[in-house]
Amino acid sequence: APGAGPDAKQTLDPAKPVAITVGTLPAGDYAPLYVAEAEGYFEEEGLDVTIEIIAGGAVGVTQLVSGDLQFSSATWTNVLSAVSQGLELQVVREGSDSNKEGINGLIAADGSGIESVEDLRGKTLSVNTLASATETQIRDCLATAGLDEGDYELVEVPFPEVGAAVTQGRIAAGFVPEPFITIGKSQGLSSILATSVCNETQRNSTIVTWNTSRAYAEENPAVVAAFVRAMDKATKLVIDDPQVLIDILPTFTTLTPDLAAAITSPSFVEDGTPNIDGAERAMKLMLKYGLLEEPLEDLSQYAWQGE
Amino acid sequence: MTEATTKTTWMGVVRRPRRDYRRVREFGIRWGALLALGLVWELAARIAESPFFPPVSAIIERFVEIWFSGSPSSLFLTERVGTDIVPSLVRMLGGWSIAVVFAIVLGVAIGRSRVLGDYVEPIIHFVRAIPPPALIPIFLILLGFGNEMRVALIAFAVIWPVLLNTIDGVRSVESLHLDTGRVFEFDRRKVFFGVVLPSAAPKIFAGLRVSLSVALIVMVISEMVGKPDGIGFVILGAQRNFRMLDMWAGILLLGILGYVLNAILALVESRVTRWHRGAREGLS
Amino acid sequence: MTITTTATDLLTIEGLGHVYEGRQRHEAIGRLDFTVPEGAFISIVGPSGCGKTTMLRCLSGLMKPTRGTVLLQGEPVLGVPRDLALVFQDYSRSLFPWRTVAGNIAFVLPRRGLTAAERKARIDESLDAVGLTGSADKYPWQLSGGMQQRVAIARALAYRPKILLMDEPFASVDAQTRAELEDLMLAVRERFSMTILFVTHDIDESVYLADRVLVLSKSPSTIVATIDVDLPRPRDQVSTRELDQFVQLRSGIARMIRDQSTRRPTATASTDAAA
Amino acid sequence: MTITTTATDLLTIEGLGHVYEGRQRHEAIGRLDFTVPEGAFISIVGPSGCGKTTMLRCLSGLMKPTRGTVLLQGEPVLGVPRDLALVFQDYSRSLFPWRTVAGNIAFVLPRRGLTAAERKARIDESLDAVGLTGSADKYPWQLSGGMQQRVAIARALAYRPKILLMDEPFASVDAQTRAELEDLMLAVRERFSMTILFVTHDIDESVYLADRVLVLSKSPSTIVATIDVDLPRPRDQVSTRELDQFVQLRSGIARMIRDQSTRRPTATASTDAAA
Amino acid sequence: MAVLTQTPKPARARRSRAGGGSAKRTSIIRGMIGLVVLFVVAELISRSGIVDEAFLPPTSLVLVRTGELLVDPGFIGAVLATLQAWAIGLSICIVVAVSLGVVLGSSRGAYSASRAVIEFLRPIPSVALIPLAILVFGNDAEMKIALIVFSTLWPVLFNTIYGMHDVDPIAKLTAQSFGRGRIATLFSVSLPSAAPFIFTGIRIAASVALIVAVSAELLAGASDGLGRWMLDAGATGNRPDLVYAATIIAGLLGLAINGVLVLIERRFLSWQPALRPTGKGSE
Ligand SMILES: Nc1ncnc2c1ncn2[C@@H]1O[C@H](COP(=O)(O)OP(=O)(O)OP(=O)(O)O)[C@@H](O)[C@H]1O
Ligand SMILES: Nc1ncnc2c1ncn2[C@@H]1O[C@H](COP(=O)(O)OP(=O)(O)OP(=O)(O)O)[C@@H](O)[C@H]1O
Ligand SMILES: [Mg+2]
Ligand SMILES: [Mg+2]
Repeated sequence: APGAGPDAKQTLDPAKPVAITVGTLPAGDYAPLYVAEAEGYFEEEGLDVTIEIIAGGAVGVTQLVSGDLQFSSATWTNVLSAVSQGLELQVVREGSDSNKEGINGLIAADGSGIESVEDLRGKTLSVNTLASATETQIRDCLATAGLDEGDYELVEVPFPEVGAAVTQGRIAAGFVPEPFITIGKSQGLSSILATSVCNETQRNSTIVTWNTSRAYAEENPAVVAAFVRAMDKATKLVIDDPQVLIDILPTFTTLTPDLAAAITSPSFVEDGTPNIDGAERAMKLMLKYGLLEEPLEDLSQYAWQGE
Repeated sequence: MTEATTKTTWMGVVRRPRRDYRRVREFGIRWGALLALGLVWELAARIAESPFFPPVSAIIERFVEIWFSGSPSSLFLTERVGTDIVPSLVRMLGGWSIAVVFAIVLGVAIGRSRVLGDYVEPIIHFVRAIPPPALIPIFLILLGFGNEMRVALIAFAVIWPVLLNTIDGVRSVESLHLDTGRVFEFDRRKVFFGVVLPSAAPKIFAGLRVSLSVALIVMVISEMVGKPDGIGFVILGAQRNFRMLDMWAGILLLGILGYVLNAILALVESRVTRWHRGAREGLS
Repeated sequence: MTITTTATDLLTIEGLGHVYEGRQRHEAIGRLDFTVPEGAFISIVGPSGCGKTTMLRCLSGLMKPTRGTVLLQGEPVLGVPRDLALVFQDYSRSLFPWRTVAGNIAFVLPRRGLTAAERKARIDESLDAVGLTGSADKYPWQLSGGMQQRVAIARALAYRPKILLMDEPFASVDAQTRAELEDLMLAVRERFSMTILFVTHDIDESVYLADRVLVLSKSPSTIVATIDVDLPRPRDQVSTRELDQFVQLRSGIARMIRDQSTRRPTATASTDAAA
Repeated sequence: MTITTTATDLLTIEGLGHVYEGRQRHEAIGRLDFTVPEGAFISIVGPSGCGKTTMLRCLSGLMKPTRGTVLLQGEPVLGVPRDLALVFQDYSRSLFPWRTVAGNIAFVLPRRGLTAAERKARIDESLDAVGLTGSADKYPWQLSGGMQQRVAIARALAYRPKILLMDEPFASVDAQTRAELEDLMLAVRERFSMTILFVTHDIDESVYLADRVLVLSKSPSTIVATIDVDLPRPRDQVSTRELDQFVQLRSGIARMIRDQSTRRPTATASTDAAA
Repeated sequence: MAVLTQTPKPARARRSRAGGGSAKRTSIIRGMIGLVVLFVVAELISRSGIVDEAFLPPTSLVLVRTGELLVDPGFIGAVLATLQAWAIGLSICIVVAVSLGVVLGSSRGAYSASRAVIEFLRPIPSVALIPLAILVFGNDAEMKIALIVFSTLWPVLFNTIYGMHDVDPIAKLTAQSFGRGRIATLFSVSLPSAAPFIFTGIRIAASVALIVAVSAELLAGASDGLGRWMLDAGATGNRPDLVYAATIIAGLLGLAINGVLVLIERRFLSWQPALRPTGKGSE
């Protein structure tokens, strides 16, 4: 790659674009990536970006290490899990956080008698993936509401199936993000717990991070810097003009334009500098719920220090 | 053919020792090959040092630690055997047996009746091409997250190889055998159990073998949703947390389970189709 | 016991014809009309490939002929009639390889109405009759060709059918055994009052056994001759075969078959060569 | 052409014995010692199940005998010798159902050294010889038993082997065809100077065809008699069979076989019954 | 005298295979009837109210969506991506599995040497290998193809081995007696005789390959293909109707693939007892 080495200039030549592959998922939280591509921000920075859909944060991390991807989206939880197992990663940017009501939550069927968190005692509820950030989030929220780990049972249900499962009474409530909350409203389902803002920890926690491997970051600081700048610019655009999001959503998801306009938009982070405090909080929850066995030292080493 | 062998047999010495020798050699070759594979892996892993491909020795160590480091009183099994292995096995065998019975009965019916075959074969080929993961939502909706869903999913996926092989086996039953049955007034049951099943047995067993490994595969898929228990969840959870050793231990467990189940099946098979081997090998 | 036309007709075959369809259409049987009196022993001879096996398949109800009808006691044969047994020409394929010799025989015995001892007796008796006493526990593929053929015969005999169709049943056994089996057939026919249709290529045998010999033309087959055999019974391997009448009959039939086999046009008229 | 002891020995069989192992051990062949001179036509007769098929398998190198050696021109037979063909007793199973009659024959022809026209000529010629001219494009399962057997014979003939082993090759064909095939065998033997070993249950046939008849005892088999047949050649279906010598030979052999078949202890001494 | 009773078997009309065309037509019509019945039953279940229509849309609606999808270029592109991986994977599988099966089916030594390894590898589910496959092959076609080959190998391999063991020994002896060596016997007798059975294996493998392709896309979120498309339709749009429509198309693909294979089998393996035009006594 051109401009390699720590002392090299932090900009690339747009005339000789560097090809990179970025892994992500087709959902609202990742819209800035698509915006940056659509608006030509990557091109301006001298990047030729290919977007590749990944199976999930964890697999994306694997692909970073194998060199298949240069950047990919995940969560702090994914990253900390990976580094605890010796995979060298760096978080370059945070994409969205949880500081907004209505972006995700526990939904239950109207008239099923489940109206508050207290009604969940002894019941079964669902998350989409266990051993992930969502599991720690739900457990943390329920603990705040006074439910201990033994008071409920967690099962895995993919988001699209939660509505049917709740309606049929197979589970008392299920965790879903947007657009399923909005869609659920029209199907007689309502949110009984806004998990994004259920306590101070959650209110301040990061949802999406953009990551690369340590090796790549060290060898290509200019590429990372260019990527970060383009993403920041796109994030700012999305925050400033909500219509940009509404317009771009139907292009990379199967959301209809009407639905795209109706849903609660994600809480994008204006300053995406990796937040070490957020990482600390994520680590504490991971330790508490058994996703990590030992605490990790000096989390800042996993954050890209940048320009 | 040497003079020596001539003499030993001539004097009535039984030729047992030679056959035992062959068995021992076969045994040696079989396990030697597996051992060699393991050694190659070990070496390659030690040289490559990839976090994703740990050496076999480490995998085995972890494997023993997770499931077989219990107290002597519990036969060295750990508690996790109860949450990881037992539920998986019960579901798998349940789904498999249901599917097998159903597939054989249906397969014989279709193999024997052109008309029935005409009606249902398109349905079969349509349905069997549907990927089980794509059916998880429907099964979830109709059967919930419990064992029913998982057993049904396993049964659904397992049925096809057995069904197809049964149909094929039944259609290629020696027609003179069927005629013989008709001449001697065999009733349906006798034709089914006495003529069709035995003669289709070798092919049905080929289907059973394939289906057994399909059952293990779908068992894993089915454990990716719903209650977090079973081998599938162990592997999946390990993957999510980058615990490569745990994941490999799980894969090793699947391999061993598959091997053992298959060995049992092979034993049954060699009992049931002894005539077949005799008839096929007796001449050469 | 000689057959007179007044005896009841067990089987009536009218205008029987069969065409094998397929890419290569083949008319196997042209037209056959004949009757089988109850208790008769009828031999059928004819050149190779003339349709004898096809005819037995049609008579037994295993195959539906393309033309004509087969009546059993006046009723059309639709399925395989109860009390009918068939010894297939392709004996090695008609034995079940997954059953022992005894198992193959036991298999065709009715499930009810026989005690275990009776079953065993029947098996032993029939195996003994064909000279295979020691082979009860062997598998068919452990036997020689002739032994397999005898197992197929034993199986049919143990079944004690009323009508027995046999398709070249002695083709693979040695001369001595063959003679013994011929006499066995005559004995069981008397003992169980069977009606027997017997396809053979051995002209001596056809005359020696039968009350009547049907000579078929080559394919598409018709009946060239129906020859009543009036040789005295009981028959004897030596003395019967020495009778002038026997020698005449066999040479007459041999001539008819020779005429059929050589590639000359099929003889038209059905003649009674002897009797 | 008569065989004298000075002729070269093509095959030498010394102390041949075979035991089928398995749960039911069976000693099929006791001990056989004989030689086959080059160009000889040897008939083998013996009771059903005595080990004739087993013997042919051992001679052809398809099966390894448990005892003894088979020498071909002084060399031990290990695999199947080139230029050897075998007509199996189980003809219907030895034909390949996925090939037509012509395809079955073409299969055995050498891949090189024959032009397409020559191949075709060989196929047509051999089918014609067995009287199956019109059936070249049929599949074996579309043929009658006798026709299948003739295909197997045609296949062996088209191969033009130097040594031809035949296991009851005419069991399923009619008398007339049989006579024609017998003469065919004599003719091809002369024309291609083949050495032929011929298993049959028809004693007349064994004498009519052969230079020498081997009579086997019942299983475990030994040679009961080796009978040189000094009948004049060329042989003729009518006149040869009328010769006194022929009648003597056949009744002598028939007696020996009868002695073997009936359940008496095996005759011990090997006697030359005739000649 | 004894009265002979006839089996009270109804006259079973032996279907004339003479007019091959009309017989084929009847069986196609019957097949259509079968499928129609299947859809009617599904429609009844979805309309019965056991499950809310929002989650299990009526079959008729799904069929309409299926029709729409068939002309949607984006969707067709996804299907083609899946089919490409399918075709490549299956071809590799057939070549590898049949040759391996022939070797293992004809050599005792090779068979026993490979048995433990095969029996050990075979039950390892391809889904458990997805992360590793992604690691080694990346997240696109190669990964799918590798998984397809790994999982379709077994049915073809096993059916080949079984088929090889099922060859009539007399047929093999015949070839040997005419001077054919081991190899020639293998190709001219064992292989044709085992062909129908190998073919059954290929038919099983063909649908397993499709299943694995779609599953890999669905579970690994491969970058392109039918499964990816279903994933998106479900996860981001909550469109169960589209998901089920795509599922139906997966089934239809399987049906079409099977149809082609059956035609091939009829053309090349028509000598089998089951396919003979005038099967003796086969009914
Ligand atoms: N399945 C079939 N398809 C087509 N043609 C057939 C079929 N079976 C028999 N044939 C033909 O029908 C004719 C009669 O056959 P069949 O088996 O009845 O003869 P056969 O009299 O029993 O002869 P053989 O004495 O040789 O056994 C033969 O010419 C044969 O080619
Ligand atoms: N595969 C086998 N396993 C065990 N025993 C066998 C096997 N094949 C043949 N035998 C036995 O060996 C003996 C000789 O068989 P073989 O087939 O050689 O007889 P044969 O002389 O050809 O008789 P036939 O005239 O009836 O064909 C028989 O008693 C038979 O039971
Ligand atoms: Mg016949
Ligand atoms: Mg024999």
